[in-house]
Amino acid sequence: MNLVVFFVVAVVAVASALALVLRRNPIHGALFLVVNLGCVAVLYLLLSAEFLALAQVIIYAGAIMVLFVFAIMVLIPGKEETGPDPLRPQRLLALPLGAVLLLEIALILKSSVFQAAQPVAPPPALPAGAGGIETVGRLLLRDYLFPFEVTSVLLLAALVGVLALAKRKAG
Amino acid sequence: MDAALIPLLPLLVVGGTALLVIVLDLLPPRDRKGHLGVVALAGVVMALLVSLGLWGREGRAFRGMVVLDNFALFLDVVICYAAALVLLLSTDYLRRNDGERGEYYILVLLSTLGMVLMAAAADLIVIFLALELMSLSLYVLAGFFRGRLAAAEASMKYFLLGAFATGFFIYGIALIYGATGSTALDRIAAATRAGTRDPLLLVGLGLLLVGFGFKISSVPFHMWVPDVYEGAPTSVTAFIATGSKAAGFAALLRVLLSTFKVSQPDWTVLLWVVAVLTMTVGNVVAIAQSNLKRMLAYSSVAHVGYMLIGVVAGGALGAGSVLFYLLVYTFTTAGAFGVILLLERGRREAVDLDDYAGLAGRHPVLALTLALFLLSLIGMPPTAGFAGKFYLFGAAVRSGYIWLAVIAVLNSAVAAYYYLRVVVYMYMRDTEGLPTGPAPSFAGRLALAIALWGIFQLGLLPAPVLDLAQAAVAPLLR
Amino acid sequence: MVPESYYTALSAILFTIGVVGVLVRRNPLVIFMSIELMLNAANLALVAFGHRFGAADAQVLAFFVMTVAAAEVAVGLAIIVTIFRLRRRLSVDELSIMRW
Amino acid sequence: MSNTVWLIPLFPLLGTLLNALFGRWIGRHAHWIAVPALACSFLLSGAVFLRVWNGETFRGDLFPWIEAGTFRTAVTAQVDPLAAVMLLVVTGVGFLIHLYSAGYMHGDPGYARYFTYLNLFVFSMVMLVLAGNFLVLYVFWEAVGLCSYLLIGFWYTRKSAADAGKKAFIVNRVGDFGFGLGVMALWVALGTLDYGTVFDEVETLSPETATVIALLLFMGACGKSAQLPLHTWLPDAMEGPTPVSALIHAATMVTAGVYMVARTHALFERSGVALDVVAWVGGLTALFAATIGLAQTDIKRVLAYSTISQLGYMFAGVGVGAYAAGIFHLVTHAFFKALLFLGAGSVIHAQGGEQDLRKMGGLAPRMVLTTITFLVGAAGLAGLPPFAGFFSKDEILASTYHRGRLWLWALLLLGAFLTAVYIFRVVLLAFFGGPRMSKEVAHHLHESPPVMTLPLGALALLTAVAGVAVGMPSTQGTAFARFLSPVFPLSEEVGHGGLSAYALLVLSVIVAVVGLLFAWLLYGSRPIKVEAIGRPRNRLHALLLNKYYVDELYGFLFVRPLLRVAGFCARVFDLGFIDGIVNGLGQLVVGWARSMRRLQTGYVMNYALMTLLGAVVIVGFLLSR
Repeated sequence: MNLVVFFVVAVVAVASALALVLRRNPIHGALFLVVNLGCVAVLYLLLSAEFLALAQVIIYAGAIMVLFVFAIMVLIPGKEETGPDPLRPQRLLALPLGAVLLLEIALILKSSVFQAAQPVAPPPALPAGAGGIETVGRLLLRDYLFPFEVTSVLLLAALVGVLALAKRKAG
Repeated sequence: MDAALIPLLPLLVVGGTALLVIVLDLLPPRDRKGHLGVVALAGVVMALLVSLGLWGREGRAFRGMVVLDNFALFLDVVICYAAALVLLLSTDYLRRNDGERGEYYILVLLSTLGMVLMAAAADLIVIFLALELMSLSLYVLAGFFRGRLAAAEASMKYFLLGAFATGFFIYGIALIYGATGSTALDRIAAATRAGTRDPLLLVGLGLLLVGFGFKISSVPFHMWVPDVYEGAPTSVTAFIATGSKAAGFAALLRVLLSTFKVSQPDWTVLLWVVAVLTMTVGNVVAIAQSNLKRMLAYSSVAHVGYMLIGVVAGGALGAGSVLFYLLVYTFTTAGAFGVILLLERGRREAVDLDDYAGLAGRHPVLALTLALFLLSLIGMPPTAGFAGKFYLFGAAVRSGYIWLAVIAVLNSAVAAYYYLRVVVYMYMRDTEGLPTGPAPSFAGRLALAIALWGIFQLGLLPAPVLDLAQAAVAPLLR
Repeated sequence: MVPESYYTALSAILFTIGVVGVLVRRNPLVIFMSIELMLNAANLALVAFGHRFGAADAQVLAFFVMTVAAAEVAVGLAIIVTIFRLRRRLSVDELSIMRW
Repeated sequence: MSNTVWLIPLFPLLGTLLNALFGRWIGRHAHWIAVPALACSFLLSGAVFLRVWNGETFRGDLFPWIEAGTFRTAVTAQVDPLAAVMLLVVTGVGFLIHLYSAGYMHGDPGYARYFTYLNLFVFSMVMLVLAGNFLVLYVFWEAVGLCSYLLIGFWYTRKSAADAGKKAFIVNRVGDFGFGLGVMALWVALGTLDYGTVFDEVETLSPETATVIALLLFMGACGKSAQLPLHTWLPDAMEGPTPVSALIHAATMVTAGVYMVARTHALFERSGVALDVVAWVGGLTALFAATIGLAQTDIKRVLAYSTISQLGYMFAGVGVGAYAAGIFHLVTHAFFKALLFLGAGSVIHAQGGEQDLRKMGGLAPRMVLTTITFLVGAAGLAGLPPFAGFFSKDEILASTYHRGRLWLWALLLLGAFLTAVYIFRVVLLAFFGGPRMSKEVAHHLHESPPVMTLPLGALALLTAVAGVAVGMPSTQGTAFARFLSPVFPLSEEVGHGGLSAYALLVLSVIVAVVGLLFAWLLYGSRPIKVEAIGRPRNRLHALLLNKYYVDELYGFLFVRPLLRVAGFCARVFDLGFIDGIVNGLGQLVVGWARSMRRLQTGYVMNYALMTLLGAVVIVGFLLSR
């Protein structure tokens, strides 16, 4: 059952990712990204990471993508990437290079993860409620308190940065 | 004060100052923000003094995610020097360019916080967050002069490429986590010592190197450097060139030397090649530049190549000379950019080689100052650049990397050409058109004086500082 | 039960698509979205590995990455808007006044 | 003694700082700082010399400089007889030339800048001589080079001057690259750079290692001392002010290579091969440069080639192991070549900047002092007794002969002949015969002011007496060699004396005199024929006619081919070939820079592509391990 769900979701995720890259219209791209992020959220659920799935939907779909769509609407309504592309031959170089990268990662995973994980029959299952908000929250505020604090500073920096760039001139 | 917080002291000072400046920014006066610069400077100097005062103490906090050791403290000093020089240079520069806003100081402090944190982080996720904190602030600072297309372009390029490199970096963290089940550096180290050579781990390291390579701007991840250095406000350029590089090297050294010590044979070969490429590309392309900021950008790439030699050489001498060189490089580069930043021709910043023609005739002291910084970049004694290069190349020779040292010496020989060209312009050309002159700035001159003191102090009496640098890397090599 | 290796394989594919997207597109917004795809793929890999170890740490790490992504988006979009204010066109290929 | 020694470089350094920082206000009074500074240094050097004479030596650290692990290097000064002699020469000749400059450069807009550089040079040169280890030597080796470029390009508004500075810089880079590698190799091999330790432990080096190190060091010497094939920069360096040519490009800096080889002779001896290379490079350069000197028309260029040639003699001397002879020639050369340059400067000054021999002539009656002193210098260079050059050159020739290097000896002897020819050619063309300059220039001809003629006189005196005073050969070697014997032990050959030594002495004189006569035949006889003797009846005239015939014959058989060879060497080999290589290298790098620069397209996509490429390569590499 899970396997079927995984494959369906995986195919959708890859397809939406490809669509994001291939579609010319950025609005469509943004929507495909939302689809992709949703798929990944489902996968998180499959991996019993409920909290993360939720966060994925709220942060990504809810906040980030809205910003994206907003920016796209403001900046370039409708069309984009028309006209001749002087760099097209170079762009095409990206494909083989990307393929090589994929091949390399696949090779590592094959030699490492696939080898190591497969024979050891059932992986140690997460304890009950491991993906729940309680476990994660405890980790977040106890073991990972320091990075958590750092993220707050990070968000502060982002805030100040955006203000610096977007604020109208004082006076 | 709670003893557990002592390892965080430098961080707290910088972070606290940042918060203070945020609050002060909201208070009047609204149109003049110079006092914020003074506050920020005081904070950075305080952090510098605190770091010096903590020298020799060791500690960890937050489950070992942050460490206090001499390594972190040495780099704190380097970073705080960089930040202090940049702040001194900034105040009048911002006012001249009509860009004086409180956010500038806040962002400089926040990115300094990120840098200091990178030096002290002992967990990949903390390194990642610190790196992002530093980078995000710098992306914005690079485009701080909103009215200038070049600044906006610099900011955009820096941001897109930085985020791209971050993607690789985080994937590397994921792979390393997959191999070891942890992001804590000591746990990873334990895993590398215990286990067989896991390709997952090695490749994870490779992807981390992409991220670090971007920050320290080694070939082939250096492409953004010239464009960003040219387009960004010069004070920010100086900060990117010194502070962020020091922070990048800090994390790189900690990860490579202490965590991935076992894989040393693997990454040494890699860095050997990268070092050669980096210094050669930097020096060769710098020859063809006529914009001084761009030339210094390529030169900074070349200097990263020199520093990588020390990483390759390894050991207390190799790593210690990298730290020593970082300090030297900070004084020298901040000084060189500082002179550029002070000079203007007409109402425009003097960045073209032609602007420097005949400078020695009218402003002998300033010209001599720039010439000294350039001589230090060349590695002419008795400036600090010589001592720094001597240690680096000497460490390479010591460790048996004779060819690396030979290539480096050859590179330095080539490099002398483009640095001296500026000197020739200043001393052996006559001005045509509008004269170039310095803008009045006491703080700027103070910064240059400090930088000059630095290159002579380190050039004439390098040994004590090298001893400190070697003591600083000792915790990593245990 | 789905083996973790499947997830990691999927994450590798998504990561690569993201990388290629950065290289083949000209619109900074789309490039940026491709970078989000890369981060997302990294997160997937993290969570999958975490599942293998039976630890929830990875989820926390992924959460941090998300936060960083959010902060990046805010700053990135602000930068893009700044450029757009100066010049009413938006293609990274036209952003090459500084070169050589 | 320690305090005194450090004061010697301190004074010129102070002079530099004062003139550099306050040059704008000091302006045309710069010499009131620079000249006394040198005078103080000179007096102190004299004091130090006397103490060394009494058998004292000194070695001390100023401060510990660079330390790395077990490696420690301090800024060390070492004063032994060799250093004492060099100090005296550098500060003495330096002082005279500073004095002369005050007159020569009078009114130049860059007056203060000039003295800044000149003082800086003397400081660096003194430190180079005092250096007690290879690192300090290297540092000041570079520093004197830097001063040299600055001074060559002093009149930067002249494009040729700027180009010459650049050329000197590039050519010297090649040599210094080798030198730097040599110092590094030495460090790798012995783990120390201290003179004393290195020379003590030199026996532990294998001869092959010693050869590599010595040859690398010699590469630097070739660059600095303008030996084949790195000599091309020196003639161009004549674009600098003439006193600079005298001080840096004749008397002191260019001899640094000779000094270095002599100083590190233990290393070269350990190698053996390297010493032979030094000797042959020196011998070939001596002859080669002398032939070119014959064909030049610019008075300073003749002197420049002459310097290259004389440096060749010094290298030949040290190359055969006659270190004291080589250094002695260095000293006498410093006197007479500085004298010749300053004399030439006086001539150029008088003629308002004209350097072309073809536009001179007949200056003798108008510039008596200059003429006399120039003649003394020429005699010194040509090796006519009793002038200093005679003793030192003969010392080198005799050493080569006694050590069985007959071919080398023959080369040098031929060179000595040519030396006499070209220098008297200059004398005859410039000072005698009919004036060929324009009326206006002729009208303004004047003897130089005392501030310029005084140094001329002093140097002429030195040239005249130095040889007799310390260079008389005896069974115990010359007095000079005995003084240096703590550094260079007296070798047995010198003690032999014997018949052959006197024969050689006489032979040297004959060669020089024949050269002189030959020059006179070529360049002195014709005007005399025209003006002094009108009718072809008397015997003198017949003789002259006869000589004229010989001249033609020689001209046809020997001189013209020689001139053609010389011209060919100058054009093709000298300018074309070697410059071609140097320029070619430069262009290669610059061309490479231009094309690499194109990679930096400004497109984000390209940059990202490079990043990806890097990632793919790194991952691939690590995967393959």
